[in-house]
Amino acid sequence: MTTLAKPDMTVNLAGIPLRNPVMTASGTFGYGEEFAEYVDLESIGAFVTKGLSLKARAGNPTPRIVETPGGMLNAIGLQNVGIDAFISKKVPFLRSVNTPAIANFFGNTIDEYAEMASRLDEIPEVAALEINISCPNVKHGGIVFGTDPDSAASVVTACRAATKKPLIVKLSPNVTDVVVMAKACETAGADALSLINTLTGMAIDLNRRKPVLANVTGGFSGPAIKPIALRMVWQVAKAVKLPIIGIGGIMNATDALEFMLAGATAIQVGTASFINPGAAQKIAEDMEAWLAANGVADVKSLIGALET
Amino acid sequence: MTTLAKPDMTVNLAGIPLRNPVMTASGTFGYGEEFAEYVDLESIGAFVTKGLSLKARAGNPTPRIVETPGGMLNAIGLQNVGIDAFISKKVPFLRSVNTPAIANFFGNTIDEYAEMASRLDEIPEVAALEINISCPNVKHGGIVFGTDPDSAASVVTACRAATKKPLIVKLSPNVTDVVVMAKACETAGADALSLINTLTGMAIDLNRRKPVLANVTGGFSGPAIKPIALRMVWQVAKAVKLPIIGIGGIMNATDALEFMLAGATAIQVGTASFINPGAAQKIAEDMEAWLAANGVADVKSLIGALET
Amino acid sequence: MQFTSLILSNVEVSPGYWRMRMTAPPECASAHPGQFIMVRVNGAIDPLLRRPFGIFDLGTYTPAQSGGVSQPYLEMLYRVVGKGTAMLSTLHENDLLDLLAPLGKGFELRTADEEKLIVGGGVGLAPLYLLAKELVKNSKVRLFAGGRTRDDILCITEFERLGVECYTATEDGSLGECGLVTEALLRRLDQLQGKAAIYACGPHGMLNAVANIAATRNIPCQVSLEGYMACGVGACLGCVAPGHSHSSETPDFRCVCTEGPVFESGELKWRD
Amino acid sequence: MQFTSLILSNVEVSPGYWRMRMTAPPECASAHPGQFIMVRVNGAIDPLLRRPFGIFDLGTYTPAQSGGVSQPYLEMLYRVVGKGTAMLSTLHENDLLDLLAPLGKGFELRTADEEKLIVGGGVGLAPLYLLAKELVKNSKVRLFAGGRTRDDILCITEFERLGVECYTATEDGSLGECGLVTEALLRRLDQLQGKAAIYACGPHGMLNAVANIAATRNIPCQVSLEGYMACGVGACLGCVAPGHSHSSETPDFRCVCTEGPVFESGELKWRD
Ligand SMILES: Cc1cc2nc3c(=O)[nH]c(=O)nc-3n(C[C@H](O)[C@H](O)[C@H](O)COP(=O)(O)OP(=O)(O)OC[C@H]3O[C@@H](n4cnc5c(N)ncnc54)[C@H](O)[C@@H]3O)c2cc1C
Ligand SMILES: Cc1cc2nc3c(=O)[nH]c(=O)nc-3n(C[C@H](O)[C@H](O)[C@H](O)COP(=O)(O)OP(=O)(O)OC[C@H]3O[C@@H](n4cnc5c(N)ncnc54)[C@H](O)[C@@H]3O)c2cc1C
Ligand SMILES: Cc1cc2nc3c(=O)[nH]c(=O)nc-3n(C[C@H](O)[C@H](O)[C@H](O)COP(=O)(O)O)c2cc1C
Ligand SMILES: Cc1cc2nc3c(=O)[nH]c(=O)nc-3n(C[C@H](O)[C@H](O)[C@H](O)COP(=O)(O)O)c2cc1C
Ligand code: FES
Ligand code: FES
Repeated sequence: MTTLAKPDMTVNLAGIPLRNPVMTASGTFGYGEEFAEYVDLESIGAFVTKGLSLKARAGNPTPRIVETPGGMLNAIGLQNVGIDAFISKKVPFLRSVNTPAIANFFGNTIDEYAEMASRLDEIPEVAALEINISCPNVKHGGIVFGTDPDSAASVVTACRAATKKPLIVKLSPNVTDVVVMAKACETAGADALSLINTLTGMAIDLNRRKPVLANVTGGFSGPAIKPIALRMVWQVAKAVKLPIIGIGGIMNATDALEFMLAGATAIQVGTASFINPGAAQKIAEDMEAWLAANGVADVKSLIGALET
Repeated sequence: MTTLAKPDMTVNLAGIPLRNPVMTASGTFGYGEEFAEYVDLESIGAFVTKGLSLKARAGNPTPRIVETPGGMLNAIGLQNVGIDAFISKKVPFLRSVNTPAIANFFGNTIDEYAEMASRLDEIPEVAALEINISCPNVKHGGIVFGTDPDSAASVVTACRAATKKPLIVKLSPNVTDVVVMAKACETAGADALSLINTLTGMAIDLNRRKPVLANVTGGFSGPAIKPIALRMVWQVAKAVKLPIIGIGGIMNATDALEFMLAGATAIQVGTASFINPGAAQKIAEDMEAWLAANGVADVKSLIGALET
Repeated sequence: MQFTSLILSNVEVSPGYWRMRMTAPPECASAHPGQFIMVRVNGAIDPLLRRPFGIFDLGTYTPAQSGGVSQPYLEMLYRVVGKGTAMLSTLHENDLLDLLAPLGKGFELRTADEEKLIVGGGVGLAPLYLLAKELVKNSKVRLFAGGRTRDDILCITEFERLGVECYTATEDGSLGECGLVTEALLRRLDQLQGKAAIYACGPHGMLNAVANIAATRNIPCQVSLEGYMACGVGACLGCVAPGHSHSSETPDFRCVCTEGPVFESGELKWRD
Repeated sequence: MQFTSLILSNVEVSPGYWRMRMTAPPECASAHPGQFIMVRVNGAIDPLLRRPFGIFDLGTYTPAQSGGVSQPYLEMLYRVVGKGTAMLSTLHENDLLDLLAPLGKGFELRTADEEKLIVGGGVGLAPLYLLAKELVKNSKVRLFAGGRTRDDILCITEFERLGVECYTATEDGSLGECGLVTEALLRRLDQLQGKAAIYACGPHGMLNAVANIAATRNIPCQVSLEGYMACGVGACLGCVAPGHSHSSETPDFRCVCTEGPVFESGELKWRD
């Protein structure tokens, strides 16, 4: 047997060099600090903050969480500390960690998105911006930005003008054709796409005859959604030139590598961090071990390498 | 303790009286016969045939099936015996069973849909028609009828003109707004809506670097999809006047009753019949037992009774 | 911290209530009463999420093999209510469990000069035993244990062995007084001369009643909350509870898994 | 039929290969060699689908309790390859399993005047033992067993005990001949004087080679196929295999679970 050479795990995500393709997903890894006890933050490629908004948001009433077969629903309601408290309370920690931090953010109007982008642009500790477009447009009857290509493009155009940092657009899976959305964001100036955000789902408590979540519906995540996420990543990767971050039900290194074969340059670990707070690090380590064991010298050689 | 009165389990589905709300889902119960050993066909409300087309279809190459976390993907490719063999070989069996048989069908063009509807209209043993609109329109670049409200409405209008039997339209979940689709079908003359059909998903075999399914993508079903199905049934039930048949990941009586609370008049058992061929009968029995134990005299009182 | 624990025993102590003892690393031996653990029921995806449980007891045992060096263990007392707890109840000695522990903020033990009144409803007693064990070192401790039936009154003997004076009440009168445990608490408070402090864990309605009693009489009161949890480490924000000044206009949510599960009752929002 | 079966034993017979004996209702006692069962690994949703396995053996045992009345059992021989089989291997005596059995169409036993040549690759031997048990009643039977290493050659002693003459071949030469089992089969066919019939089960490549040999020499041949199955009862159409005249223009699919799993090799499509 030949000795196993250490594989090259680095990838380049829209200009940001990552030590490996494993990122953590927004809303599932706090602001990084929360996991410092369980994950060596310098063992993963990058981490993404909880979604930020201009003002602090308190979020929805409880229950906010419910388990479903192979997955979970959440209706946190985008609770976050707001951009000011983020800068004063969370950024100092980011400075102490030698791993790119990506700020996920949202707004209720296009102007709010643009303002958030320009505020985040000023923070040196923020390596890139991830736009969550799965939010209702309060000015247009609450239609979700991320389900309409024109709205999505307007958000991206406005943010593009407001920042020079790499701009990742996070796509919603609750659409008829995710490729249309992806292309609209590419044309509007996105540097990368991440997908998928949560699907919309619902759970009912039969005995109480009520929805389980106080918000009635919630975002569906976890292993159950993986087949949908994998399909969408594959569709989008074939259709756009941008690097893609695969997200959705990734629980282990096999899942992560499957997303790379489908066309992802990097992946994000979401719900898995709730079940195993050390998941992201473990996935990065196991990916490397798989590459070594299978004689794959460079993880980049797997990107889009699916044979169809 | 009072003695448990036998609850009224009957429902009326667009003019068809059902002994109980439990139906079997198309493609998961063969043509009825296959399950005669495991299910007393007269213990359930109705059963739905495998999707039928004008000509016999051989379906896709294999593998056609793969298990995913909490669900499965199938890419059968609508294999079926065709309308002529259905009439000669399958209908005689339907005649022997005192339970409404519903014919699920599809076409590649609007004309084919209409022709199927008129052929099925002539078969006395067919109690109602269920249109599967999750098929690509070969005349229009393969856009799936069920993802475009105008195409869907055209199909329904054409079928409506071709049959006097109750017309159920089976909605695809792979859309941005299922309510738009539901309303389009209602306006075009549907008598009932069934939802959801399968979501589109994909699975990858890491070691072979290939999709697991020969067809690359497949239809995603099973318990994993229940939160999405429940949400869509609830959304549609609020928006239309038509009776609704809830489908998606129903494994037991609790699931079935949850769909009724969300607004379904009846439900269909799909993937569950693969795991437990007696599932449909068991669900009907357990629903009745639940009603009796909870002092609910009439199952109809649960339809849409969710308190939000 | 995250660790793999070996089950030492798992026994049904009352119909539907189980007590499980499992090995713990030395870092857990100093867990505070009121802290909790998150249990991964099994390695598969069903159930997917960890389940939170209080720490019922801590101690050490001497394994047969390891040459007589004593090892820490922790215990939980749990009620079978759904899928996860049903699966837990099927586990045996020598099975392994993946745990996060100790998590959250426990009870404040306070000063010795107060009478400590512990109020537990059903399985809410679980985290109160370890608390009582600490409190009896310095203070007079009384337990008010309530439940629906006698089967829901747990481990009273254990509390008595600590020297805790126990009052029990059941809704059906099958054990102790018939009625709510808060009535016994109120009677005791009426008699009380010196200072007192309340510690409570149980159904939300009971905690609400206790919090109102404490507020009216101006007695310090800590409550341990439950909340649907995904992560247990402050990341998902699923477990929050409305804080004292919460309203839909000026929301004020507290994170149960990191700021709690134990709160001063005055910090939280209650119904009158 | 669907029934709940009690596991009587579950033992590892070779590294990674297990043999499980379980109770069966009287209706199963008459299952045909080559028929199969669908096993629900557990009642949860992971794994969701049943797993198909051949019937390795049938018999009766006398339970200690039931007053000496003998009861039927069935056995399966399985290889641990993934999640479901890994879970099966952790089950114990007295655990319960939900089964559908017997399913599908088994082997045709044919007439006595032929020499029966059984070809099995790895765990493909599983359904061939019960077949051999029937065939030895009337015919001369030879077994050609192939595998990657000696660990993949299973239960040869059992076949020998039936009076079957056994030839083995392994790819690494660790047992029997070094090479493919089809070579031994070919040699036997060259020597053969009278009539013969082939029965085969194993990896698809091996079946293909055997089918081609049988076609060239015009020897009747039955093969038992595997196919990804959801239902096992002909409803999902997931398990199909291309029939003899299959092409993408004139498709001809056979349902493995109801028309098979055993087919005349001439009914199916093979690569030359
Ligand atoms: C901090 C804390 C400490 C707890 N301590 C104990 C204890 O010591 N002993 C004990 O028996 N129980 C305790 N509980 C409640 C216990 O977590 C639930 O009974 C258990 O999670 C139910 O799981 P299940 O799978 O059996 O039920 P299911 O109903 O199947 O669970 C479904 C989901 O709901 C959640 N859930 C259900 N009931 C509760 C609940 N009451 N509180 C929070 N989440 C719930 C589960 O965690 C799971 O995510 C505690 C809860 C919390 C938050
Ligand atoms: C008619 C028939 C008879 C069989 N008899 C035997 C037997 O006697 N002994 C034995 O060891 N194996 C037998 N197999 C193969 C056995 O079914 C698979 O090895 C088993 O299903 C793998 O399950 P898993 O969960 O361990 O693997 P996983 O890879 O986790 O399974 C994932 C999915 O793929 C399916 N699958 C995986 N491998 C196969 C395969 N080779 N054939 C069909 N489906 C597969 C599983 O059923 C499951 O749906 C038979 C298969 C068929 C179709
Ligand atoms: C509790 C929770 C909170 C989330 N919050 C955000 C958020 O603030 N912004 C965002 O873009 N995505 C958010 N997400 C979506 C995740 O980042 C991720 O896209 C999704 O959960 C799918 O991945 P998974 O299946 O690995 O969890 C959240 C998900 C969960 C479960
Ligand atoms: C193997 C398979 C074949 C199917 N074939 C059809 C079909 O022919 N026509 C149709 O309308 N739906 C078909 N469906 C979809 C089901 O009827 C049902 O809508 C879907 O599986 C969701 O329900 P479930 O989660 O209970 O399985 C098929 C589903 C499966 C799993
Ligand atoms: S359980 Fe996740 S934040 Fe408390
Ligand atoms: S396994 Fe379903 S048809 Fe054969």
